[in-house]
Amino acid sequence: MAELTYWQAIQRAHDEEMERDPMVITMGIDVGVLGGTYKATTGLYNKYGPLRVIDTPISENSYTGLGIGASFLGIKPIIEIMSVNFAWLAMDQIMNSAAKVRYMSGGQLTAPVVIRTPGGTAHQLGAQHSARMEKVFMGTPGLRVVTPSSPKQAYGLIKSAVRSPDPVFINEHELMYNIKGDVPDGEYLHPLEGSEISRAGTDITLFGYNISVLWCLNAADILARQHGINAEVVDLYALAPLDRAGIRKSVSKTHRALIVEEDEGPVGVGSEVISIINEECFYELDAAPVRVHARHVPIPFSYILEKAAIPNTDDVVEATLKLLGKS
Amino acid sequence: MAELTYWQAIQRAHDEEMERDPMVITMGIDVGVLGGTYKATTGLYNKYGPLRVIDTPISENSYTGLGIGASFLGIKPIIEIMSVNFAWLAMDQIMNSAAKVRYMSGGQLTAPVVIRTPGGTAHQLGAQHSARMEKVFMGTPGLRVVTPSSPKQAYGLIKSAVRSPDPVFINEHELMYNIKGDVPDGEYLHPLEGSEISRAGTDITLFGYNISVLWCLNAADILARQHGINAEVVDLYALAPLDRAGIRKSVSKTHRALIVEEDEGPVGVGSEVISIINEECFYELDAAPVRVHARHVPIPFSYILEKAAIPNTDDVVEATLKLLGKS
Amino acid sequence: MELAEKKRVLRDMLFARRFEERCYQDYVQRKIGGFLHLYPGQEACAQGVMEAARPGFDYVITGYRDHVHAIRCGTDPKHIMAELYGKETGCCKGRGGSMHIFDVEHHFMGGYALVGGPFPLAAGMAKAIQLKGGSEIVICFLGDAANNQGSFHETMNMCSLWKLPVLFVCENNLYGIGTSIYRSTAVIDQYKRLSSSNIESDVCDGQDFDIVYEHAKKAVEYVRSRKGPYFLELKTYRFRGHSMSDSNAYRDKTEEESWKKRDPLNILYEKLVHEKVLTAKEYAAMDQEIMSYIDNEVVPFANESPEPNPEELEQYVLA
Amino acid sequence: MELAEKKRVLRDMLFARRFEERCYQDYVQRKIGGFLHLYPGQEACAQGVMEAARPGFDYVITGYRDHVHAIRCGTDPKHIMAELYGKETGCCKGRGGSMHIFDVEHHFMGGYALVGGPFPLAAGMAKAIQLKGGSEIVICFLGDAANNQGSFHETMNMCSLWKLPVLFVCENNLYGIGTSIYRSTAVIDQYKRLSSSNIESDVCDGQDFDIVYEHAKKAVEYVRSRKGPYFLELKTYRFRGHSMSDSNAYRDKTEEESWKKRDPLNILYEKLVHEKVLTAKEYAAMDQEIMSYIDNEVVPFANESPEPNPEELEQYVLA
Ligand SMILES: Cc1ncc(C[n+]2csc(CCOP(=O)(O)OP(=O)(O)O)c2C)c(N)n1
Ligand SMILES: Cc1ncc(C[n+]2csc(CCOP(=O)(O)OP(=O)(O)O)c2C)c(N)n1
Ligand SMILES: [Mg+2]
Ligand SMILES: [Mg+2]
Repeated sequence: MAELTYWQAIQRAHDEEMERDPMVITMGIDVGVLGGTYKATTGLYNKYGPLRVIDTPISENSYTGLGIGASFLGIKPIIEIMSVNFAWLAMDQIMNSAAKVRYMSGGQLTAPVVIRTPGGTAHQLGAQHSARMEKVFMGTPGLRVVTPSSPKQAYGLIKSAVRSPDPVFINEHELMYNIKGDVPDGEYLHPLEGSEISRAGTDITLFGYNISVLWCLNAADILARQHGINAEVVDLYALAPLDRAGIRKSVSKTHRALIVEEDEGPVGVGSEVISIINEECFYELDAAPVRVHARHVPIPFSYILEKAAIPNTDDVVEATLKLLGKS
Repeated sequence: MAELTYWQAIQRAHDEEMERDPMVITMGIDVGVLGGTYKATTGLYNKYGPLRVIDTPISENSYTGLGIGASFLGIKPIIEIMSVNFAWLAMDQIMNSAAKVRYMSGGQLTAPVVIRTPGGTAHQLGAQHSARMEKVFMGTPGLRVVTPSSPKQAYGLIKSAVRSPDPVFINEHELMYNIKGDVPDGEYLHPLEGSEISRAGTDITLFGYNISVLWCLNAADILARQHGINAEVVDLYALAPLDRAGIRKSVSKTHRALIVEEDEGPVGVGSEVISIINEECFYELDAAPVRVHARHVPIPFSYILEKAAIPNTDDVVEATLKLLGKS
Repeated sequence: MELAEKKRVLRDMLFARRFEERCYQDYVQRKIGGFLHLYPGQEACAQGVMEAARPGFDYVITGYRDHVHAIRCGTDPKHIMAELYGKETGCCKGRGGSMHIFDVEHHFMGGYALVGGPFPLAAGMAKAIQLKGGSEIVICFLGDAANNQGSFHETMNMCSLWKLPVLFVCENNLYGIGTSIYRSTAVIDQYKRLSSSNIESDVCDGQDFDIVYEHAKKAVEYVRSRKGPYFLELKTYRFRGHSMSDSNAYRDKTEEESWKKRDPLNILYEKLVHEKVLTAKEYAAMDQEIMSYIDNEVVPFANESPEPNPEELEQYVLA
Repeated sequence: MELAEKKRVLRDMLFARRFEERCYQDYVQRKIGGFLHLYPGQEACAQGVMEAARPGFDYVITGYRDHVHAIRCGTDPKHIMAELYGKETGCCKGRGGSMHIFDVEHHFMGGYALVGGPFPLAAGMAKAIQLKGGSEIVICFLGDAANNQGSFHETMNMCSLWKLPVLFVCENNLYGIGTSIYRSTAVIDQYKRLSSSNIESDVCDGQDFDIVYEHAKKAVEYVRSRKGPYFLELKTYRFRGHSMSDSNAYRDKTEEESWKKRDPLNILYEKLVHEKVLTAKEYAAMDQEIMSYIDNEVVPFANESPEPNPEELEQYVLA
């Protein structure tokens, strides 16, 4: 085990996969000479050269499409989109080409691209650089969506994504690139489906993914220490497909569910998990499931307003207490 | 009252609004000389000329952005996107400009554009022309989303949208342009928020929007005639914001809810309505709410497969019977 | 090209014409659903370019008007017709349809329905060839109006920058659905727009097979020898409406008539007759043979093939 | 332009320089958060163009490097600084931030953070002017790398087609973040790319105010007289990193040094000294005055202004 930051784990996954397979390439704006805005592709340009580590022009739709086209012929591109907000420009190629080509060709072609991008609200980046888009990707058939909450997951999910025959969208987070965690020394492939019990508990299940797993874990600590509540935390690192069985299993045990997402509420991860709970184990519920999510606003620049817009650990604690009738 | 088709109602709304206010313009691919792919802008080009009825190049992102920019200075553009599938190309301007400019300018600017487009599965148009995207638009703060289920609504919603200071996304349906219905002779503005009880009932609420309202109404007839079940049908013509009060009121009466959407299930209208029900009136429920939705596939070309992918009246009847424990 | 060989070329073009006409009829008779975009009038474009290229070896990608391009790559017309009928034996197992013909075995990499979508996909395949080595080229056929999409500009820049082996063939038929190029596009000669990305480009008549072939040979040779990407504009015209639902009312009848005088089949036919390698009678026999092949082989294959099984609806979404 | 007037111009440019340097300091001291993109090195661009235009009357739109463009339109620097501090008195009430300065009263229509986003918005405002009548023009300032975005191509085509009154000013500083134009763009001279949309274009040195001003006058006059859109490329250089988080390691030090010798402030300063309208002492006094204005008025205003009220978080989402 080595302790790595999230970005180092991502960098190592790139490096190992590029080393292993000459068909793996990395592309995106400033991934080469600059080594990536968040350092995640540091050193690759010098090691693998400009043919395999490609600094692209600012042309999100077409460079993503170019990666997709290359994948038709056996190349495995890891495409970085500098911020998920810029993915709105690349949606035609992601949604209309990558997600559909396998189906509409009757299985003849696939687009095994990996698209990774930070999606989340960081430090005062303003309305056009703070959106979260995971819900948009997870609603579309033909894509896999995963979102790592730790360096280990980041490492293992990218490696699995590179080897997957399907297009995989990886949602990272700008605020997480510097968090640290243990990553296995040997090669480790993280499954692209399923969920993980990050903390076992009995009184309530807190569902999180990506950064909200950290809030849930912090909240579970506080709940245990200050309120004697034993919360289970389930990490939904796979958003598409969602782990229906895992959701059912945990809620059947705790009978209460809280879903925590950084994104705004409407048609989000929370709403989907609540629907799955309703479908899978409605009669096991001891209380209405609750979602904790951002306020329904474009993200404001002001520090104070930004904080007010995005949920945090305290919100999770408070909502849990309320759900349990303890507040 | 005059009986009009859906497209005629849309055309009349354009015509009246353009007549009333010289700042109203219509733009999109083939809306002018050709009169619109679905005839919805017939006659406008001859009446208002090329400066106000603009045939655009195939440049969805930029012509949408051009409409948004024009709206900054008091123009009221009605922007047609020929098929919602092409909206993936225009998302940068819709999501990053139109939806956010008011907030990030601190209220100085608004983008009062109307974007109308057919979104739905028609007759064998294949994977790249059959997607539904309403869930993508309704998840974003700063946009209003409405979706008419009748000529009257189409007429009244477009007129209200033109006069709204907010950007409004109008989701139409290719299969509905030729349905007929009464439209008031006088001017009629349909509210952009709320919901409508299309059929009052007591045993269960069937929530629909756009084309699925028709399936719900047909299903309610069958349920009444063949099974003695008195279903209420609620038309969620406003998808953003959703009518929480209307949803609560109906479910508090019927205690059972079925949500019917043409789109695939994950993070969809159904999941959001179920979450709202859980939040608003969980303890009023006599059974787990159920969603009826498309299968999770890109839409296939084959007639038989396409039919199998999309829900219909029979599916609604069957799901209702199952929910009520009668099957 | 040998004169005898040109007889085969004319036969191919006639086959393309007859195949499309049959699609038209079967659509009217509701055997084919969805959108249907036909190729009559433009046959010399695909033919001329593919004669200069290596069908089945070079990769081809295009838009929704794609049947003939697939046939030119070697796709069995039976599998296309079965696809149009939505049958399990269709080249895409009935999942694709007219706008989405794919035949990866013959390196026909698909028809795409989003205007401008194939540009970057073509560049990507060229990038793959560049990385893997090999002497294939990618050929991307698209219309004139597609060049107004941002992906045109973005892709051309990348292709030029990275010297990708791709040949863009612009079939300029003067219209994008109902909008004349004069009303949608600030520069009518599309080949001139390449100065903004510094890509070699050329233009020629798209109705005369010989001319297309000569220009395409130069273009293919340029790309094959890895000098970089190339853009070839072919001036052509579609004889029918944009798709089946199109009344064509936006086009001037005299314009239509003048183009119909330049039917690519006639142009080649008359040359061959003039060169005395073909007689009217031979041509009629050729036509007869083609029609009976379509009637007796192609359509019955499609007709009698099984429908897809709805239980297999969810196949092919993910691998 | 009168020589006396040029003293005011130099003062404006110096103010822009000092304002940006103060932002830099306050960012380092964590009084300003988020992304911060500064303008030093490029001052003659905004200045030269806006002197030729009618600030506060003509509409201006740009990207994220927007403080100085707003100031040139007439925005009170206090309101910009307050915005950077995230205060309720900021021009966007603290909701916008550095990348999103808006001052609609002065026709500064915003800074946008998506590269390429302003192109179509500018065209749209020009379309509105065309419809409403009036003699305003729209000026869209963007960088060189933005021209690789598809919206550049799409918008230029529409502007050309409809003769929209918009002036595109490309501040070509040779980099898009860490990527040199030579590695991202197939055509280095951006003004040459306009042949693909048939738009009038021009290029000049962006460091010399006089030169920018002369070229801009021609450009503004062209657009104002409704001859159509215009594209003006200014060759310039940013003296700092792309944004505060940028180490600038990708740039050659000799390249940087040679550009710093062409500091737009020095170039104008030396001309004025040479023409004897300005002395070194006067200039120092001017600088002193500016600095104390910033220290005593601008920053305290921002500092002492109230924070936004979190209870008003949901204002301004919908009307
Ligand atoms: C992104 C997108 N926008 C619009 C359309 C609708 N559409 C289909 S074909 C077409 C015209 C394309 O014209 P051109 O590129 O000249 O090709 P042609 O049909 O003439 O061969 C349009 C507008 C589409 N399919 N995709
Ligand atoms: C759509 C989009 N892609 C990428 C970025 C990240 N980004 C911000 S500025 C920039 C470089 C822009 O360079 P240029 O247009 O030359 O302007 P300059 O910063 O040099 O003034 C990039 C890539 C972005 N903001 N938006
Ligand atoms: Mg055309
Ligand atoms: Mg630059």
